[in-house]
Amino acid sequence: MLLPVLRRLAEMLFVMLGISVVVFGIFFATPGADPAARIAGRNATPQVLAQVRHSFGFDQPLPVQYAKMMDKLFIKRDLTSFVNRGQKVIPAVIEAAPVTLSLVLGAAVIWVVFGILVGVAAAATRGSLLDRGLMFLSLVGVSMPVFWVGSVANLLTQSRWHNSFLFHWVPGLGYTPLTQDPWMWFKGLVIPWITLAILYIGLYGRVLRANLVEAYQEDYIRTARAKGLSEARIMFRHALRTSLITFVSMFGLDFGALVGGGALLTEVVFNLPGVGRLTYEALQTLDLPFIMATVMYSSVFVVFANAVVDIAYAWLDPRVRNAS
Amino acid sequence: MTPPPLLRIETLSKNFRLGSRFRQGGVQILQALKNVSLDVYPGEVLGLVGESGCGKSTLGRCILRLYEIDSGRILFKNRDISRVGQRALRPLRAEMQMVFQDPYASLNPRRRIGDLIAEPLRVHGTLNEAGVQARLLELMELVNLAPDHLRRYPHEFSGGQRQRIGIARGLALSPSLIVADEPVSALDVSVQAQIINLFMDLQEKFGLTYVFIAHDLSVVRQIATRTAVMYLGGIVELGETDAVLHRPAHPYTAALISAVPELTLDEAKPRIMPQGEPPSPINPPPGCRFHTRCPFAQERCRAEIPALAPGADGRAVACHFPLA
Amino acid sequence: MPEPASASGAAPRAEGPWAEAFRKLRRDRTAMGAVLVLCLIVLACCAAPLYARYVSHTDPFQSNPAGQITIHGQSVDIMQTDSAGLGLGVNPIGPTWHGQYFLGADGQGRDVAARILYGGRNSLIIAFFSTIVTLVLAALVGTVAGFAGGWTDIILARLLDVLWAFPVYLLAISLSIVIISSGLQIGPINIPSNSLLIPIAIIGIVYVPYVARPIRGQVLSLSRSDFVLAARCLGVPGFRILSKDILPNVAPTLIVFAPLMMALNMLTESALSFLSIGVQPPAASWGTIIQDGEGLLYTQPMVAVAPGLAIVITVLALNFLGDGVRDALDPRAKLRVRKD
Amino acid sequence: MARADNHIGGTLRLTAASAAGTLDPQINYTSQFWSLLVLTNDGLLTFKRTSGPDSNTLVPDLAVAIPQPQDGGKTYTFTLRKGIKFSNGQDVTPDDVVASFQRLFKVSSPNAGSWYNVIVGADACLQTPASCTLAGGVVANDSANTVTFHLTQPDPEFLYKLATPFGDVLPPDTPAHDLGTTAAAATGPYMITSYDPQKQLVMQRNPYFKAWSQDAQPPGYVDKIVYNFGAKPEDEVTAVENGDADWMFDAPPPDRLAEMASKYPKQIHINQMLAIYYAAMNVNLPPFNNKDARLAVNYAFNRRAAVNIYGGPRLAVPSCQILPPNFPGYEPYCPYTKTPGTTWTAPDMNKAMQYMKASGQAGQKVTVITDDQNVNPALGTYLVSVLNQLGFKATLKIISGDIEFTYIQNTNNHVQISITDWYQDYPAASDFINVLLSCGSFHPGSDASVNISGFCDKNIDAQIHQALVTAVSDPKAANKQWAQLDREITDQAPWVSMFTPKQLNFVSSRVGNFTFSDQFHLLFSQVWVQ
Repeated sequence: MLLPVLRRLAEMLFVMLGISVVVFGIFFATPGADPAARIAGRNATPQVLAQVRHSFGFDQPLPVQYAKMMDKLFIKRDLTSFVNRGQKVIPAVIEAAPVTLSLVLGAAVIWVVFGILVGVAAAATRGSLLDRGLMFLSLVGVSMPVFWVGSVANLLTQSRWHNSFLFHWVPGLGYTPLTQDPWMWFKGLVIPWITLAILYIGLYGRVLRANLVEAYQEDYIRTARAKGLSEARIMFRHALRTSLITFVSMFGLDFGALVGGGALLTEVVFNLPGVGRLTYEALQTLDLPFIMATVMYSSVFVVFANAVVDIAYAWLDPRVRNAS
Repeated sequence: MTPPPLLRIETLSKNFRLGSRFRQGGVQILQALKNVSLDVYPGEVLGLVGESGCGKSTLGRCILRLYEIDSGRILFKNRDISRVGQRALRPLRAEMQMVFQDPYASLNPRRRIGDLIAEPLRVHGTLNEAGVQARLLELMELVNLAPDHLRRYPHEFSGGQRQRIGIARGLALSPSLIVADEPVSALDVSVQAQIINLFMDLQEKFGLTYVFIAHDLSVVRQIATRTAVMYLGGIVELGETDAVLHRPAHPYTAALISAVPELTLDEAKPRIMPQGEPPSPINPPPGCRFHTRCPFAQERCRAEIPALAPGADGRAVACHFPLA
Repeated sequence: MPEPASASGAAPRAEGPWAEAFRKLRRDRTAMGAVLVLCLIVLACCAAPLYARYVSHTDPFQSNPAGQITIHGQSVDIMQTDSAGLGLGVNPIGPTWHGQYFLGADGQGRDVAARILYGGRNSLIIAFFSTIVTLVLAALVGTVAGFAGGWTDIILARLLDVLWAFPVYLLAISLSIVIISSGLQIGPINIPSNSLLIPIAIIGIVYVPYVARPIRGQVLSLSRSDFVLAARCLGVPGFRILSKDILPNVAPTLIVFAPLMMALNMLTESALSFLSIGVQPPAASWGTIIQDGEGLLYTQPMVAVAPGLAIVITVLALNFLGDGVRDALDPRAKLRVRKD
Repeated sequence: MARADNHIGGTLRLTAASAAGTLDPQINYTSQFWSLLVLTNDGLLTFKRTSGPDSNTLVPDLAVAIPQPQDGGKTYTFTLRKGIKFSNGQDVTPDDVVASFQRLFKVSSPNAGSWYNVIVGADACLQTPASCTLAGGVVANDSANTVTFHLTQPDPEFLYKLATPFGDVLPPDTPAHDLGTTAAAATGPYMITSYDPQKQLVMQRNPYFKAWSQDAQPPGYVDKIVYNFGAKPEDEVTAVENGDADWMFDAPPPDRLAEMASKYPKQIHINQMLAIYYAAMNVNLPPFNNKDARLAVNYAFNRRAAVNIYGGPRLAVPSCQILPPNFPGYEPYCPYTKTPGTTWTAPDMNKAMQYMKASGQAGQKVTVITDDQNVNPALGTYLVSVLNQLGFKATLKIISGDIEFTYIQNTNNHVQISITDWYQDYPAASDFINVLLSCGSFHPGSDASVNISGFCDKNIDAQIHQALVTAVSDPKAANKQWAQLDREITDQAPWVSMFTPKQLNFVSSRVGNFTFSDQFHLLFSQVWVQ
């Protein structure tokens, strides 16, 4: 059991090394990204600039700077921002994580529930008008840019219909921590949850339907039907159970990517101070320490989610389990 | 006096590496062939039989250098070809060819039949396009296929027809040696006979030499002049087909024969059933590899590996206590 | 005695797998509907100059924040100063439902309807060519890795892993910010920062792992297949095996990917442009028009809503076409392009 | 003015999209945080804390009085007030002043080399900041409770430079590195008690503060100031409308202005800014090394369009020149309009096309650089369209706001034309003309070359030096010279001046006693919330 864990760790380290080198390289390839000039201020003389460059170590060779940054990020854990000097990077990421987690967890609940509903309803009535309607809507959901859905949702809930009975409860954009006011937390996140979930409801509904329809063609379902089991029982006890395997592995990967910062656009549109927005802002201000930290964080999540999915897959799928 | 062998195999060994250093269980060595020696004489049909997994297909592929061998030598027309590079091997391809077991898998589904059969002619490039077309028609006639089939795709043919296509392709370069790797095992019994007849006709017409691999003794009986029986990566018995089938010297050969009703009907022979499952080639038993399943096994069999020793009527048997 | 060609008995003329797939696709009414919609959109976008010249009579790239137009014989400011309150803020004219400023003006006083047609061109061009880039690169990397094996495979596969663990938008955004601020200098070729090649290359590259990984797997199993073994046995050189036996079998997968990738690329392009790091002004794409409209959401929501609808319709049609192509070519393929 | 005691107390809630970096008063160079730092820290002098033109007058702060220049303007002696304490309980002493100016160099203050290099000993400090003593430059006399500054040459603006937060006096034990997110010990009525740049900054009353001058550092009304970061401007507007915040830092999005103006006209305050929005043309690179090409752009540029983009005529005033209205040395001048004179009326396309033809630059490729903040991309888009109308092949390049300002300065980036702005540091014409357009502020190949046009005219440079010298003794005469320089440089057209902006302050309904200083903007200490 130890070896696969070690292997995963090695893989994670490799991926993180690769990404950090890429990010570091990209950053120093950008003209004007020189942090010394920004730190020195808008009217600094070249002399002052040179001093700032020296005191921050920007005049050292890049590999040395890279090593120092990694040392500060992972070992000393006191890396600070280039833009808001003195601001520690790690606490900021740790503070942003619950926001992203709140957003993604809530959206995940919605998309799992509705994804299953859509998939099951469509598969159970396959070929019918309901099936076609649901599949069409799912594809529409998959085809909408999430930031646009968010903008339109803001237009409706914040402006056009804000004073109507429908949306008067929607608070202004932003995030209220769960610990501070659970009800506000909930109210503020409902619209972002739905916005983020729409795409995945469509995606999961379609995949689940396809799997269910395929499962219906398997021998064991035919046998079950021949035994006279009810349609509902066949659906829930047999077909759904096997179809959920794909569903679970998809879920793991998507969840990992979203928690890792993939919900960036939703966070930007709804002004949620999560990891995605933190990354986006860091990228906009070219704040290398922040970019480094958030990107490292997100790659950990993606690799971690992959590992969990692999293990869950082996555990859920008897074929894989028996083979080993 | 015997003519010089067309093909001589000397103490050939082949291992497969399974798994990876980085995965659970680490690397495992599968000994597919161990110290196999064999001569094939011009114009003969050498049957190669054994259970699946005994290494007969591996041997066939090693002969054609589709697999790299670990030790030993392969001499074709007295020339050592066991270490020749792929490029230098190309002229030799014209002289030795293979017919594959699965006529479905061995034909690229996206290419027309004419294209598939002409491939070796074009690659070896001795004929111009008109010559290629003429040769194609000739080959189609040889394997009893209509010329208009050349424009069709593999999926439009039955299994038997596809095997004829495979044979035509193997014959295209007029080789002197053909390794037929279970060419009929995937076919219906009625079709099997037709294909075997085709093989025999072709041999008669062109004086071909076959190494004919089968897991079924009844097939070997129809076509092979000599038969080699393989068990767990080694040859256990080798001799004239009639002698091997009627007076098996190795308990394993006897066991194989017992499993075929039509061979046991004519003469009352002791029915020998091997005990248990074949052992894993990853972890072969010491001593005589058959001892774990042999009803006659004694202490010596567990300790000492029997050599393939020449016996009566030009036969060789690898057994401490041969039956005949 | 020749066997009767039983399987071929039904079809009098030999039909290859491509022809068969094409026939199936043509019978798929949804897919054909999607093709029709796409054709209409492409035609409309191609006709953008005609619309600008003969219908809207404006140059959609010329800012006009101090201009006027004539409606019902009256001269109206394109940018209208608020006359009711303190006279703060200047709002672009809303939809006139006339030829001119049919969907209203944007913050620069430009005709939104004409810009959507022009923007569609860029959105379509970027989505299309970045798909080509992805498929070509993925096919290259995937086949080389899968076919060559050994160290080449290990290095390429690890590289794909690294890219894969990088959330797509993060990678795309970091590349865009850098390249757009500097332009791209590759040897003697200098690509300016407003070139469409930049979003094309970025979007094309970030999705390579998602296509290259399955392609590599497919090539790996193909190169172990009997028919490749047979070809090697016949002495066919490696390159010829690759081009004649492996690539034609990978091609259907690539083609199935194509419309789905194009849909995805269109969404990615719009997202990058929305974040102002895709198509650079004054050029337009549907994403940049949404971004322009974001600042006018409260007063002129049409500026953001209309291009969004255009994206939804186009992407929807591409997805329907993608489904149709998959059913026709490779019904058992379980393709899923990741989105996040 | 008597203090309105019944308005004392409460919490003032401010909101902004983002924080403005370090709390170190000797490093931070943003107007956003200067408004806070003037409440916490004091220098020897400051600008009068009041509304209107009076807010540009110097008043003594930690010093008892504004000293008369001695030694031909090379020596200033300040006497310190007694009894002022830091928020850590220590007394403010002459030695603290010396230590603070040493620290200015030790922490590489942005303007150490450009503003304070006139102090004797500054050169050595700039060479090796760690061992900075300013020996002979800043001299403390504890018994007399005075500090004397010795300058290498007269500097008419030296006193202004002491009145900005860079000149704040800090305790001598303040670490000699950027304080970052921790605040220095305060002398003012408030002190910063917590700061998280992603979230919030909190200011509370300084327990050691005792009012010493209503003009320099009046005591505050509110008990607490909470500054929240991270909301988008749209949300800031909503928050102020709903009374969830009292003031927003960012400019309201243009599509909300009409709504704000019609529903909450009483909560809107519009204040003139001493600033200019302009497009800097690089006079050393084609096509704008050609004066005719620069003139063509100036005649063609429709300032009303730019004003409309910025938010309409109530929020910006068209401009053709360098200095903003109501600034020392300002005399209205506009040659680039239909009827040249003092004010801009309409673009003159005919003249523009004539100059364009004369320049022979039609068809030249031009890249307009702008940052991604507020209206700047829209202004850039408009400028591109004007250039294209003239016959250039113009494109726009939008660069992150954090790097644009340094990017356009560095000649290595070959920027042809860029959109930027300049807000005054102190009320002296040289802060525009000398800082932005003299040879001394042009450093090829450096990110720190604030003369973005690269404009260096020997004759004009000589006049600038003349004006600087005159200013030491006769500010009035100097302002005449600056006005003349303003016209001469405008005629050379290194810039396309667009407009001077006004600031729209949107406050909640409960905010009273709105006091807006030209120097430090809304004076939070003077605001009533109850």
